[in-house]
Amino acid sequence: MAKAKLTFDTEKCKGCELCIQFCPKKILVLDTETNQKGYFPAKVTNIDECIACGTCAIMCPDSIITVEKE
Amino acid sequence: MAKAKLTFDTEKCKGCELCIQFCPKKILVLDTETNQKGYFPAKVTNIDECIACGTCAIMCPDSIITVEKE
Amino acid sequence: MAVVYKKSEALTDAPLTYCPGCTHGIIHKLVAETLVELGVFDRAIGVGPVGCSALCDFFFACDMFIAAHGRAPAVATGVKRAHPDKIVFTYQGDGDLASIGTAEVVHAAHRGEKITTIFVNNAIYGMTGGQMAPTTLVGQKATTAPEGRSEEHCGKPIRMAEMLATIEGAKFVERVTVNSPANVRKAKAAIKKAFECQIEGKGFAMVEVLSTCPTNWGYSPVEALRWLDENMVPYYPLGNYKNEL
Amino acid sequence: MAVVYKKSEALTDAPLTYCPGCTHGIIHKLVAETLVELGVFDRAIGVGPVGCSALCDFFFACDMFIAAHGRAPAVATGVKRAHPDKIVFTYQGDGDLASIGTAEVVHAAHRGEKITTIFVNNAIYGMTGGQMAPTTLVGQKATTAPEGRSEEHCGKPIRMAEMLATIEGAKFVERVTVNSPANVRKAKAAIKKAFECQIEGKGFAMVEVLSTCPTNWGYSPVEALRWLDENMVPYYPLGNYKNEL
Amino acid sequence: MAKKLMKGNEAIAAAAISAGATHFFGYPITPQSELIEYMARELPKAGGCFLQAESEVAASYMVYGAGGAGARVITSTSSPGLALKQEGLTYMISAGIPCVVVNISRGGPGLGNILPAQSDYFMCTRGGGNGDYYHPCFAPASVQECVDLVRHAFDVADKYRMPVLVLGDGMTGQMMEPCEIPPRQEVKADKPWAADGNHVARGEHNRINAMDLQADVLEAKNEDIQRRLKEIAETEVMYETVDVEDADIVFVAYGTSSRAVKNVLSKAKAEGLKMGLIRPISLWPFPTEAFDKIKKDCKAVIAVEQSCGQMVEDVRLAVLGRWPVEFYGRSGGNPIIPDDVLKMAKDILGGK
Amino acid sequence: MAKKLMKGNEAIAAAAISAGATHFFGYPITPQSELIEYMARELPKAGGCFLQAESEVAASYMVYGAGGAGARVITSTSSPGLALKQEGLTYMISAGIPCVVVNISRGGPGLGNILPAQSDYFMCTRGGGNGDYYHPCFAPASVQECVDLVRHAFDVADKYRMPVLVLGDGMTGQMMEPCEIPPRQEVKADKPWAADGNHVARGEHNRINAMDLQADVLEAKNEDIQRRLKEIAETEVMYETVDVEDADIVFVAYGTSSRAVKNVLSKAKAEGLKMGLIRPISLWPFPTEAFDKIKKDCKAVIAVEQSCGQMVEDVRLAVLGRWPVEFYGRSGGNPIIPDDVLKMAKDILGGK
Amino acid sequence: MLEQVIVAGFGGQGVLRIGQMITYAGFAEGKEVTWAPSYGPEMRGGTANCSCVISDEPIGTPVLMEANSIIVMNLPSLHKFEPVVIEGGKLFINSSIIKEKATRTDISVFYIEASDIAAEAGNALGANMVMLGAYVAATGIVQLETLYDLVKQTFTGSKAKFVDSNIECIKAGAEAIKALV
Amino acid sequence: MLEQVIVAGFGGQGVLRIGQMITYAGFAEGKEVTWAPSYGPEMRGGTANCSCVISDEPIGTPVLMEANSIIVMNLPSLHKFEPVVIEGGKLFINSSIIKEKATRTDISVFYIEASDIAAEAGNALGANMVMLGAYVAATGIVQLETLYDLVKQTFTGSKAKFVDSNIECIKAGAEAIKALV
Ligand SMILES: Cc1ncc(C[n+]2csc(CCOP(=O)(O)OP(=O)(O)O)c2C)c(N)n1
Ligand SMILES: Cc1ncc(C[n+]2csc(CCOP(=O)(O)OP(=O)(O)O)c2C)c(N)n1
Ligand code: SF4
Ligand code: SF4
Ligand code: SF4
Ligand code: SF4
Ligand code: SF4
Ligand code: SF4
Ligand SMILES: [Mg+2]
Ligand SMILES: [Mg+2]
Repeated sequence: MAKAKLTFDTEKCKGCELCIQFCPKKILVLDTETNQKGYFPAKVTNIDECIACGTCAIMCPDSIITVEKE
Repeated sequence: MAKAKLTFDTEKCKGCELCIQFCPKKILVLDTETNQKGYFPAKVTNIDECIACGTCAIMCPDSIITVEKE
Repeated sequence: MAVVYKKSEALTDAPLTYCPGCTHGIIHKLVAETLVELGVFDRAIGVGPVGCSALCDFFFACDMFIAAHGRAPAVATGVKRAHPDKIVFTYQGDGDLASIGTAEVVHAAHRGEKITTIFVNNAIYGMTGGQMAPTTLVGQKATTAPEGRSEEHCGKPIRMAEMLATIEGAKFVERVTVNSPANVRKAKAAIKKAFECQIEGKGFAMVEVLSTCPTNWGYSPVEALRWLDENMVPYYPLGNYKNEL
Repeated sequence: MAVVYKKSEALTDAPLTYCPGCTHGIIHKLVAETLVELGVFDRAIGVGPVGCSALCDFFFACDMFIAAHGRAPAVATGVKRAHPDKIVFTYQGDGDLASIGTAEVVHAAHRGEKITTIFVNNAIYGMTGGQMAPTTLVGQKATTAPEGRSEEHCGKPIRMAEMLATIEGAKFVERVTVNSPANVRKAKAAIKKAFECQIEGKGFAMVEVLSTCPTNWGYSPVEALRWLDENMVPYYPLGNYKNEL
Repeated sequence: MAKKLMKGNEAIAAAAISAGATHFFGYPITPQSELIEYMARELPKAGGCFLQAESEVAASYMVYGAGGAGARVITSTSSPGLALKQEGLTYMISAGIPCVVVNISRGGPGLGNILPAQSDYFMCTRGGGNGDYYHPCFAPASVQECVDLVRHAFDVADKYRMPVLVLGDGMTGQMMEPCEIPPRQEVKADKPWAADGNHVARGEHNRINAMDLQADVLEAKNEDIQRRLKEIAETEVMYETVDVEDADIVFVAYGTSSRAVKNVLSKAKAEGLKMGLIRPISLWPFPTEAFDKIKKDCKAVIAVEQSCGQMVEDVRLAVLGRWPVEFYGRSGGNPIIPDDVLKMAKDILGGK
Repeated sequence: MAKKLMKGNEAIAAAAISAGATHFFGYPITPQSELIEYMARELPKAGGCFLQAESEVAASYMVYGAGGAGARVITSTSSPGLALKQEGLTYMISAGIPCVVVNISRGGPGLGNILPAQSDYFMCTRGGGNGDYYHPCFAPASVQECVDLVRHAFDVADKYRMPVLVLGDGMTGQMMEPCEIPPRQEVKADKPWAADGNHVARGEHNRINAMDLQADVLEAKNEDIQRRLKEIAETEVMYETVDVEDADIVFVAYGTSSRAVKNVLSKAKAEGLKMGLIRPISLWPFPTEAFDKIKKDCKAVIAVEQSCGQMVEDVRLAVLGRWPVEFYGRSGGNPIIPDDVLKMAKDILGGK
Repeated sequence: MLEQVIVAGFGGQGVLRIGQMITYAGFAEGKEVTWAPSYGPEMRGGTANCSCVISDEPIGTPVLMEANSIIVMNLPSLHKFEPVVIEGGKLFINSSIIKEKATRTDISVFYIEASDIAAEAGNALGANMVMLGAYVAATGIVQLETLYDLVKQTFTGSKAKFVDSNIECIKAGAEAIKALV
Repeated sequence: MLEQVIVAGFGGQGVLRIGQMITYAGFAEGKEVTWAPSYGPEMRGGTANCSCVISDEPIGTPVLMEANSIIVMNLPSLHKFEPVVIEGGKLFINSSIIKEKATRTDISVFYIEASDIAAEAGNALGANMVMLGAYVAATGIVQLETLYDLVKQTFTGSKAKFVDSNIECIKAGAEAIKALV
């Protein structure tokens, strides 16, 4: 059971990969489908490994990610 | 016999007294007659005491004084 | 579930117009979060520059001005003198603050204006397409320094934090960056102090934030963070230059 | 008979328009004498300001410009770039250099322009009749600070020598005064070094000269020298702030 | 209120304070120094804020900030200082900032000299900044009119959300005449658009800016500016006429030079000659309608300016070929010589 | 020289280098960036000096310095940047500094936007600085004309010792067309007045300044400026006319908008309608004489501008009531729509 | 002859380049030409378009209100520019990216799977060259050979390696047109 | 009644003050008045002059090209302003400082040893007040009492000690005129 919840405001994501770069668990990747703006947005691969540290959200310039935990 | 010679460009003197203030020999004074500009110009009282140190000339903002010595 | 991180309420819903991975966005968040955490969002007034952040009046949710290029400190002075009880900040780029607006920032500091300045130094003119800034590094290429900046021709880059720290009215001056989570946290701490400086009525406060311009530097966002670390940080030492809090 | 002192050939015959005892005149002499002694008078070009010395193009015998208020360093930059082999100096007051012309002097220094700046700080706007300058001391009265300058209202005076010394392109910065024969000699030595800095192609050089304004301070010329000593010197420490010669 | 003798510069400052101005930002320059110095002395006593800026450019943006935040704000300068404020003015037009800008003009071009001159007419009426705009420009001819027009300027600025210029020259500023300063009014203007930090209470954030990246948005803004300018052009025209209706020669002059022309009129009258004067008080909007009073067989309309000829263009536009337009001017700070003006008029009457 | 395809901005820069310009001082601003960037790349290769200034104000005074010291010098900017240069321009008029100033204008007022607009007409033709002056202002309509006019501007500047403005807009700067750049000429202009540091050899020191404290001295300087301006007005007028003589409608348009009007003329001709165009190339001096070609019973003169109406004032002054003057304009960066212009003209012909 | 063409798409899709190639080619063939970009906000990203005119006569305005031909590379551009084609004109759609169809029936519409074709030709970024080839093949406004020469002149030195793949894309675009008509 | 007077001398001789006193007095007596300085270069020193107009009618220009009366305090001012007096007008000369004589014969000239008189009255800086008294006595344009009141209103508080000596000077000036006529 995932203790963390990540919500992405996908349509505003610009696929910059800063979240991906700094996730200590390396569980973020870019999607293979673009959003309507033409960017490949970030998504989480395995939410169970997420420790809800918030690092991805802190580093996201566009405030795309909401991080919640139990 | 004076060993020093002082020449004043009297018409340009503004009577500011800076020369008088710094003469180590205290031999400079303001004249009692004004020049054409309405200022009381500086003059030397006793040239024999002048040591031609040049201080008066150095301090004169208007470059009024020429100092010469033997 | 408890919220660990969500977008600050001091930011509007408008999507940021910055390029992908541009750290302007991170700096926006830090300012917004600080306003809320210090409880001054409801009396904050911001002054944006001309530069990539010329649209920041759409992004910050408080009352906002956009100044003419370089004049944000003068505008902020007018605002603060009109409303001494409000919390007034400027947000400016390096072309804006360190070039055309030099006199304005120096004199806001000199008068000890009780404002907070966020100075985003990305060593380039972002908005206009990569011309040289006074902060461009020696050897760094720019569209107006196609062979790279030459010291012989136009000197070494200017260090604004060091310069402004010499001014009596500047009470808090610190240089930070946002190229890693740890540095982001330090940057936020500095921004917080810079606002506290104003809240306590001490005087002028500035935080210089080393920032990236992936587009004009010609790097990916992630590479840009590394370039910043390897090239900018050595010339622009991080740290506090003045703290009279 | 040997000449101990006579008016410099780098000065014209025109009578100076300064008030009686104003030390602008002394500073003029030092610049003129230095040009001659360094053998560069015949390739010197001066740039005067707007201020009491706005007529200095009549007084210096070399080719001269008068810049717009504050812009002398920009004008000098244009001149020097047009004639890199000439010796170019600016002569500026404190309103000119430290207020409206802040950006221009900072960036001449930042670019390391090979020019020499003589900065005459008399803590007041002389020409326009005694308004406050950024260098006016706290408590000092001025027509635009009728109760005396207040730190709370507009900060402590700015120290330009200290500030400009932080800039890499500034290679020689010294503060002197001319309120006694000994200080005049030291001032001249500093001015000489500031020109040597240019002659050797090092970069920007500035000498800040504390000067009097008997008229607007409301003192006799002699009293003004004392006031300078007792009030200005403590706040504006004399000495060298940068020497990379 | 009793009348008192005041210099024009001081009267302008006193009028601004009486009009409820709360903020003054400016930079010293002759010949408006008494204005800024009066403000430095008196505005704080009235509870306002006087601040000397580091430059005219900075002063104009302090005005932008304070005015945009809702304050009643004024700045003053003289010719080259106003040249430096042109960017600020065009920004304030775009952003809709109400404020009063005083220009006590001097001889030009460049630094020129500090003598009275009227050679800033184009800069003050055509806008020396970029973009499509005019702004109201009022030109007092007496110290009392300095007072009245400055007070009026604040209201016009607030009503139309734009800078209003008051143009005097060194003579207007330096001369002393009797005038009456009304008591200070505290103005609580309703400025719901101001960025005053009340976004939470207001429920939305106000934005003060001068950039509109989309063509249609900027065109719409321009249409709004033009709409306000048109309203001003229709309602805010001010002028004085003297004996225009049956004049064989009509002079057009404003400010200081209009007073010299009044001497000319007296002399002409004494000689039995019919001459009249149109004195524009609002330079923009220019009082074109005043010219309709001129009789058909008037011999000439003569623009008299302390300049090489600037307002004369507006005179030509107003006259549109109906009468010959002539120009008399002095520059460099030299005054109008009434006898020379009279002679010129007589030469025209005499067919020379 | 072979023709090549170039952007207007680059062609201007290349033309300046070919004209022997030795110095460029400027500050980046869209949409003139290609110009400054071309200069940064190419001027040093030609042995010249490119320097990015800290601001437009500083750039204008670097020009003052270099130009006053005898260099062939150019600066470029866009609308708000030119507003900031107004003080510098009036100083250069006073001090007699030859230089070329390029304005690639954008939508205004204020920061506006970066789209093509023609709303800087007043600023560029009336002088936004203080004092009595105009300066020549040339408006190219094609890339080749950018080249030709910039080269010409340098010579006019040197001949009359004053700044000469070249006014394009974002479209002129950004569009690509074939053009021919002549080879670089090295110009050794005789400038005995220059403050170039040769006072000893010369036997007297030259002084470059913009202040004349005595009224008579300043008046004499103004008379000299006016004399040179008069000579320019008599000899430097440039314009193109198309089918003006028997036109029932005459359009007046310059630069980018004149090209849209040429489309209108083609369409009109196709429909058998007689329409003509006066295209001012020199905006100041304005080609008043061109209007004398218009036939008596022409129905209207229509000024077409990408602005809310500025040149139309000069059109009214040139027409002086002889024909009705109408105005068509778009602002905010929106382009002229030829069909709308045609419709307006047809409505007038149809008596609507 | 008067050809007015607008090319539109995302910034980064090389639309200005398509226009410039058309213009350069017309110029090389001795025609009168103009090229004019429509550049938006001083910001990164967003859409971009440009207008080209190729003519035997001197050219009036370089800014087009209507066009004989339109090349669109993304959906917003289709929406914006479809109405601008004159009756009987041509509309070129990169149908790899634009999934919608044009609605006008009074014009000729060409759907080119440009991104896919480019990828097949081994040049993932060559969709713009495919569209260029298609446009030139369909209109015959310039010779395909002129384009090849231009490509060779453009990519020289270290970039010479891009010559072949670009020419491939142009050819593939021209082929695609043949298949359509 | 229309009185136009110019007062001229060195800066520092108090010439602007003379003009202001005349103007204030006219104003106090209910007349229309203007006062206008001619200020030179933004510099210290040099000469100074001002124009005053006192009238029953609204006043045109405050800048005088000619004057009924002229008061001169130094030689350059005599040279500059003697030609400006209208025929039959009055010229007041501080003859302590100006050793030359006026040349015009169509005007009344008054030589007042103002500096000496002031020194005698124990107010070395009061020459301007002496000239003021002489002018007012000779022209009768305002009442001497009005001047005395003005002096009292001007010097108050710590400066009240100057009241008497200034009034003395005015009186002495007026006396000097009596001696002349
Ligand atoms: C008076 C004026 N000059 C120039 C410009 C053009 N301009 C817009 S933004 C900018 C520089 C932007 O660089 P910076 O301040 O470093 O901000 P960044 O975009 O890098 O965040 C310039 C020169 C302008 N808008 N106004
Ligand atoms: C643009 C502009 N603003 C203001 C002025 C008016 N002005 C002339 S000199 C001066 C200040 C002079 O003070 P400073 O530079 O200290 O020189 P000082 O006279 O004391 O030697 C000012 C404000 C001006 N001439 N131009
Ligand atoms: S919250 Fe932490 S662990 Fe979870 S995805 Fe984000 S960075 Fe990775
Ligand atoms: S950091 Fe933000 S914008 Fe960038 S890829 Fe991750 S979620 Fe998207
Ligand atoms: S030279 Fe020396 S001693 Fe002689 S008068 Fe001058 S200061 Fe005095
Ligand atoms: S210092 Fe010079 S100006 Fe002053 S009194 Fe002495 S000689 Fe005269
Ligand atoms: S241009 Fe540079 S600074 Fe501007 S938004 Fe893009 S990356 Fe950021
Ligand atoms: S006003 Fe002051 S600075 Fe100017 S000349 Fe007089 S004393 Fe010197
Ligand atoms: Mg930047
Ligand atoms: Mg000073």
